[in-house]
Amino acid sequence: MSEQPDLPGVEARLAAEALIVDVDGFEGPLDLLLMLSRTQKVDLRRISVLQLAQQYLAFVEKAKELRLELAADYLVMAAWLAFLKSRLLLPPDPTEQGPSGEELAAHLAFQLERLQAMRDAAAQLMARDQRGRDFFARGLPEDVMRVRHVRYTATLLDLMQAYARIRTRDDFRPYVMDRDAVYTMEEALERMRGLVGYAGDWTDLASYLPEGWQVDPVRRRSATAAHFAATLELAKRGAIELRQGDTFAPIQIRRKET
Amino acid sequence: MTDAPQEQSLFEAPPMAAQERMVEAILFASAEPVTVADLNARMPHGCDAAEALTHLRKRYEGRGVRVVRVGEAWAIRTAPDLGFLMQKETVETRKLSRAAIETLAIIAYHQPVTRAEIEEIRGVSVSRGTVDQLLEMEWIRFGRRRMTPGRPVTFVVTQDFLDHFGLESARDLPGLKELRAAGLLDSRPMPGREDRDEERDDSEDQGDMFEQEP
Amino acid sequence: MTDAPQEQSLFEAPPMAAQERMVEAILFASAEPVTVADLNARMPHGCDAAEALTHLRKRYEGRGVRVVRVGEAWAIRTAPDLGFLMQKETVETRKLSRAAIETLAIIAYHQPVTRAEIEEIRGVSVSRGTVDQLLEMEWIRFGRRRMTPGRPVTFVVTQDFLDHFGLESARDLPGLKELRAAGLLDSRPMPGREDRDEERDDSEDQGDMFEQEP
Repeated sequence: MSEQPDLPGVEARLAAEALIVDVDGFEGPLDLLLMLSRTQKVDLRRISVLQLAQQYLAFVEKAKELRLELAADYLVMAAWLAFLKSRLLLPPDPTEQGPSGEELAAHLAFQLERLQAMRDAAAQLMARDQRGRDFFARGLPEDVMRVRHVRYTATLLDLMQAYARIRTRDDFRPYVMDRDAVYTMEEALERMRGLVGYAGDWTDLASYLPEGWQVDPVRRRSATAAHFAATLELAKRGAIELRQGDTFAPIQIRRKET
Repeated sequence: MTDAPQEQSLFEAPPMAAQERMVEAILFASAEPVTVADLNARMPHGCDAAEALTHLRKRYEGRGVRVVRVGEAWAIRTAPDLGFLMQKETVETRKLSRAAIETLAIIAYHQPVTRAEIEEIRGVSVSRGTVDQLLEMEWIRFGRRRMTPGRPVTFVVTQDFLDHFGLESARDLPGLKELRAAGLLDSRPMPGREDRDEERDDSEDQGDMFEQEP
Repeated sequence: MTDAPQEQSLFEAPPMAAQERMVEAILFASAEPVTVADLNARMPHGCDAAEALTHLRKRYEGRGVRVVRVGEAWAIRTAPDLGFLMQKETVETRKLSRAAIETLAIIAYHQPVTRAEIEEIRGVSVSRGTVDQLLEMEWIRFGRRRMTPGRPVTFVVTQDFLDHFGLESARDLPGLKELRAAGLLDSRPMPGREDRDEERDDSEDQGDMFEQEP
């Protein structure tokens, strides 16, 4: 921090800068602390947390000096370590509540040891013989009689995605069939069967529409379609004849003479 | 093999038992039958794959699988008399349709749930084929009837369902918040309506089939 | 059941040697591990697949392929010392990031483990891509929800994970006993913040913390 650095200072500073340039390489403050703890060259169980806190705080200082942006969690850790440092240095205040500095330091040491242990475990895991690299499954699984029956399957991810899809539909509206305005072909057929007997001459199909289905466009459309379908059915059976003078001209029907 | 002794002095070939192991492993792991030339090319220098094959072939005589010749190449195959055991391998797996997976998801998340409720959540009517399929797969079953007018039946998921999806209970399904955290809620473009009408066809008569208890 | 002896004479189980052949054929034919229950279901009535497996396993000791246990299931795999012969079969596995490898190890050693616990151990938030990738590879799955406030989901490793790393069960993870003895697998809360995990899991905006990549 002095303006005129002496020689070993330059070296230390270069080292610190190298560390800082590397800050993106760290996976969070705990990772950085673990790295710093290695400079103490002792077993993690005998680490000096006080010294480690000082190293970390110095690192953050340096980063500020170099005007490097540190992520918020690094600063949170710095604040916590500053607090821990003061707890460790000052004689315990009997009126103070909460855990002692030693307890907090012990926990931090535990976290570092645990992280290191998990890293070692991960390395051991990845160093194992692996399927597809060191040992192999059957390359030619046999299927003697294929396509016997279909088994449908889905993965948990499919299920979750399906649910997510449903729950995020913004145009969601329950589908309700408006049965009031629907005249079915069966009904029309039933009706026509009784009526055609009376009509000896050509009659407009529209005149067959029942009471209450002739005005409202929705109901009229449904009834017309149903009655038209019904006349086709009756014509097919040979019960009636139908004709249409021109495109869009009225459709006329009459009973077929047998 | 007149030059064998010469070569052997330079690159000593592994013992025949080791060569047999190698042929065994290669034939097992290969996706296709392997020729003797191929075997020799893959094994250390000086090996005699043809001889190792003869030993291996003898070793598998009368076993559940055999070393058989397929054209110019060799493979391990099930003994013909045990073909009947392979029936389980004959099932063809197909992805569940979108309608079915959605229906299933709703039942899993909202169980016990009636058909009307499923339709309300999905926004389309549920075809009887879809429900039948899920019932037949034994992923869903009928639950207790709902004590509301009409006493509609409800659907719940089965133990088979939990087993298939590796869940210990339906409660272990991730919630909406977790779906969002897993990136399942935001990355998807809003689905269009193109597939909404797919199952309206038989909505006329499907009501009846659910009234009767199985 | 008075007719039991009669039944036995009708469906006499095949001799053990025949059962061993059957297990051999089924395991050879399948690339995936097969459970004992599955084996029994596929073999004739009265068979004891577990016993046949013991015999078969012994028979393949020292051979080019081995009978291995994978969780509750069994499979045949090539001997690891012969991997060098298999360049042709080697599959390029997706390179896992350091974060993914560490997350996987933490899930394996601490399972069932919540996301908050993983973060507590690693000291950084777990990116959603990491967990997604592991889920997609089917190396991890959801376990039972934790019975703490917020009922967070937990993660556990799968049978495929065991198969991939040649583990008979999660208890055989390297160094597991030592880690447990050293107390490094204990969940030890920060002094003075006993309920920190639960609070975290409970918080409304939990989703957000996973949105931002570290």
